[in-house]
Amino acid sequence: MISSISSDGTLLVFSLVLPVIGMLLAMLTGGRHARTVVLLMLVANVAVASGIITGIWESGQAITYHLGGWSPPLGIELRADGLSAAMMAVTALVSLAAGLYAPAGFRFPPSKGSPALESRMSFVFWFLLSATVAAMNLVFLAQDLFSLYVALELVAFAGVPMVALSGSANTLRAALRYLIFALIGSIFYLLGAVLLYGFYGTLDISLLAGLVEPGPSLWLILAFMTVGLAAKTALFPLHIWLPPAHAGAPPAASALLSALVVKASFFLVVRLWFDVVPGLPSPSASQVLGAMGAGAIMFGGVLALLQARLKLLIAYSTIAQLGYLFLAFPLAFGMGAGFETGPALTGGMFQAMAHAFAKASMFMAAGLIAEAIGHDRIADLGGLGRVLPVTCLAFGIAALSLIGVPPTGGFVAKWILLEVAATSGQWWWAVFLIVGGFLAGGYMFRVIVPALARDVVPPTLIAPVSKFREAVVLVLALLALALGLFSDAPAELLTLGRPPSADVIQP
Amino acid sequence: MTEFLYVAAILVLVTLALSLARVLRGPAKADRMMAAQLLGTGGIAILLLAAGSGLKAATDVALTLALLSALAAVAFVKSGERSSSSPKNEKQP
Amino acid sequence: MSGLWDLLTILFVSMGVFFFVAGTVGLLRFPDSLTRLHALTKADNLGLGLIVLGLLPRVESPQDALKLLLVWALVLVASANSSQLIARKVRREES
Amino acid sequence: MNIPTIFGICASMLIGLGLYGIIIQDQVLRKLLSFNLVGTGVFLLFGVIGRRGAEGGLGGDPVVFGLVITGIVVAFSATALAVALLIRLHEETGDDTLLDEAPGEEEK
Amino acid sequence: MTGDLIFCAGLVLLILGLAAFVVAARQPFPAVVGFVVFGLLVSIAWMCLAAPDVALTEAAIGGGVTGALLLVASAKLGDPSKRGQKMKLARGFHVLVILLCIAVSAGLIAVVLSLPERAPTLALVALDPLESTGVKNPVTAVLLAYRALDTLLETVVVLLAMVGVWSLAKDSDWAKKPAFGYSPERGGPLGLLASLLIPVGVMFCVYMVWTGSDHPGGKFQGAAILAAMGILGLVAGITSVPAVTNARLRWVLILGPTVFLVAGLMGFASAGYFLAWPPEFSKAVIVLIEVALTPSLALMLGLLVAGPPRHSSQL
Repeated sequence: MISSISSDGTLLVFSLVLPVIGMLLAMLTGGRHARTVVLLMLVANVAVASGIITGIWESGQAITYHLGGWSPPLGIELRADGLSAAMMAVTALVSLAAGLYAPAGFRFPPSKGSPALESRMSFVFWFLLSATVAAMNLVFLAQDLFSLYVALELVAFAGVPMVALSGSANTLRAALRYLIFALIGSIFYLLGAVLLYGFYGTLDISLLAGLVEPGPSLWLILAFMTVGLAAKTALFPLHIWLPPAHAGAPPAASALLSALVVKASFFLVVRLWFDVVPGLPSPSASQVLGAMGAGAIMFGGVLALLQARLKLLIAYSTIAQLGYLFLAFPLAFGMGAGFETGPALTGGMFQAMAHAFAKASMFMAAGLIAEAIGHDRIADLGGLGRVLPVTCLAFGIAALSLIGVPPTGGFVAKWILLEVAATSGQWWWAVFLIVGGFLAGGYMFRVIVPALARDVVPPTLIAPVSKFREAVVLVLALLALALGLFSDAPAELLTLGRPPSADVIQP
Repeated sequence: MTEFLYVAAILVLVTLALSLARVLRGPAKADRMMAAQLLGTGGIAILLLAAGSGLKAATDVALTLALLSALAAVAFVKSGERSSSSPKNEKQP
Repeated sequence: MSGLWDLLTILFVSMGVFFFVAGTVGLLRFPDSLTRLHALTKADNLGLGLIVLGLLPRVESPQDALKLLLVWALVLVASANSSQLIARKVRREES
Repeated sequence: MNIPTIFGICASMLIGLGLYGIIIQDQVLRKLLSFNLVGTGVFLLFGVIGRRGAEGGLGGDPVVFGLVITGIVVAFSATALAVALLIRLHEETGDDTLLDEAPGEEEK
Repeated sequence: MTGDLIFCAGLVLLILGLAAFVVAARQPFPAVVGFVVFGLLVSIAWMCLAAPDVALTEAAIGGGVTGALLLVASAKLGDPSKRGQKMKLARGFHVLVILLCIAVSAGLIAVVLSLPERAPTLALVALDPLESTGVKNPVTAVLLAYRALDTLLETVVVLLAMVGVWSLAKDSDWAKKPAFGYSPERGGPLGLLASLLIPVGVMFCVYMVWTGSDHPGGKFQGAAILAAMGILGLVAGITSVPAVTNARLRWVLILGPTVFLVAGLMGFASAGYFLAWPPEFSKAVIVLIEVALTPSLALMLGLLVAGPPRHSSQL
């Protein structure tokens, strides 16, 4: 029974429909029940994601579904390959964790004896959380460039209000800046999409893959789309919107934004380069992308070293860690061969997954720390390990993964990329990988070393810390660790159901 | 006959171009708004002429514009009232 | 027969376009906001009305004729009221 | 030179103009207007491509026209969200730009 | 056939001139008025491109609700703050930006001119199964049959954007009504205008939705017109919005998406696929969805313009 459901595409539909139902029910029941409704939905979403993974794992094939029975180019196809399934699982787990972690202020009633039917937070946060899941799942599943545009806008419209949840002037400004970057990014993506339609008469990714021909028009289209998506992914030098946005949001929202939301547009860059125009990108174009990634690693790393506040440090670290993702593009040129799906892509996606768990854990840990001691000044965190041991442990594990220390998931990702850099003779990327690791080590130990210090007076706790929320943070960090300990299965999953080489597909 | 309607449409388009000058030059906000109103009517005329030359759906577009043409003026007038405590009759330098 | 109708169309549409031109000239040349408003309403009401009249012989069904007249009526209502609103605003700002 | 080509050139220039406005303007409202110019340009390109695809007695490719309608509604929603954010920011700070934070406006 | 070419060329010149003005105007208000007119010209352009459905959408959204939104915004923002005027751009940077934008335009023009001689199109592919959808307007078939997912998700996008606007309310204002920030005015020319226009507008909306399945038109256009009428009524003090916590308001908001979703899920049973309509009921289902979506979308669009809920004394 389960395998029959998981091998046909019905589960793909449910991964889109469930979060939308969550949104509609949250809208209807309001803040009083929004949390319950959305948490139930998130649990179901984890089940659906694991069902999809099972289906792909057992058949070794991608799962597809033609909505309304209309096949492309007229209709829209949903398609889950290994990449989608892995990212959907990450999304499901991180969003569930964010839901469980959400502080009391996001629940109903916000305070005892409150006469209101709902409070702003008790409705808005859950609605946005649900929308984020719907948007991410659509990004991972849609095979149609226009549906993916709608998905990008969903991601942005869910992310922007999250940034501004606290309503302070700084977060409003950060949210507005983020929205403008996101809008420009998606309109340039859409520009490329429509031009592709003008040349090839379809928006379906696998049909396009069989039709595209290299040429100046195609390069220009690809450039528009990639720049647009890079702006949304906060790829250096289009990153300026990210630190204030991610640092200003409430921790549960920061975790979603840094772990998931920025990955949506990265995932589309992957789709674009590896699936829409497989085999065509030129080495020089991918070197440019790699250079931007390298710039991000350096720039983000150095700025993270200079931050005085924990949340900003973590946000700058996101810029650096996103840089690694883009090293996958130049490295995807194997030993003199063309641009292809291979270990470089696996390394990049591994980095995306490991970073998602680690960064979500880290932002949530930072949130607990700020709540417990009333500030997040890095200089005053000395001795924190003695008062918040579990939180600090989680933070430490997540930090090890971001630095790339074995046996974490971050290590596996960086190791794969290093190996590819060595075997493909692109040693210069290896230099950036290693220096980036040292930078990450530097900024993380700025936090960890004082926190573990024994000879300082620990900060006083001004509020008790929920054991349950600490556990959620720790589980996320352990997931980043587990990704490294059990890396074989996920690495294999990432290679399943990838589209066959370009010349096989005929429209 | 269609050619005649095209010529008429082109002439109305020319008057639109001229009234644009008023939108651009002002000087008062009300002048710009009024010129925009005239442009709206001109646009409706063009659409009707297009409908006359065979594009039937143009009438519905014209109807939509006619229905909504007042909205901009209303939004302009009403929203200005809030800041009427400090009347700013914005003049070009 | 159709020749006569065509002649009517040409006549009325030409007059309508003339009023548009006149209204525009007024809008550009008249010295102050209120007189410009006056020029504008003329163009709105008469110019469009004449064009509608001119196009009436060309419609295929009574429904389409009704729609044409409705457009005219709506523009009349809208322009009369919005000019009044704008005039009120002009007066208020001048006082 | 035919009608789709004319509008194709118009759309291309709108996109360039709008991009210029987005980068150069300080005021967010002006940035949003410019963004809408870019959006209109992109949608007009849809129109050009749809018009070129006229076949079977249709005036254009209905798939493309359907997409534009969706796009216009989405672009409007985006503008409305941005305007609401801008007005709130203006209420809080009296500022209508996104220039760097004034000193002393540090987060609590 | 040169008349239409000359007309289009003139229209394009106007559109470009206006766009340049919108970008270059010194003050925000003229730029906004310029943009409102720009929307009008663009909807004429859509007629030139033989896309009446899009022209209707642009007229209803670009000419109606966007204009109201931007004019209200420019009035609330008032004169530009001084900080903005202080910023001076380095000349080198300015030149660089200009070059970049020219390069973008030139590149795009080159791409447009290199589009294949024989344009690829789905027109025939879309016409082929048109009969099985039961509607005669192929654009409606695209929106509600072939690519129904996009339309379903688009309503979710609008709903999400609306909640995003709501989320900007202050915590203490949450259970309040969305308000423009100025008091309604009863009677007078405004009241007359509203009482004359609104009934026509509502009727036109019904016509638009009804005719949409066979002729140009549909729910988006109808909803945008309805939203505009709602705004007009709100300003004239004829209609009012309840607080955002109001249960009935919430029901209306989710009505359309819910009907769409339920119909889509029933497609599993009745036609074998999500978002599939059995051929014999296809038209009925499509009309039902359009009718259900119209009030929901109209409310969402109107509330997007109205802004976040706020305390009425904050006017």
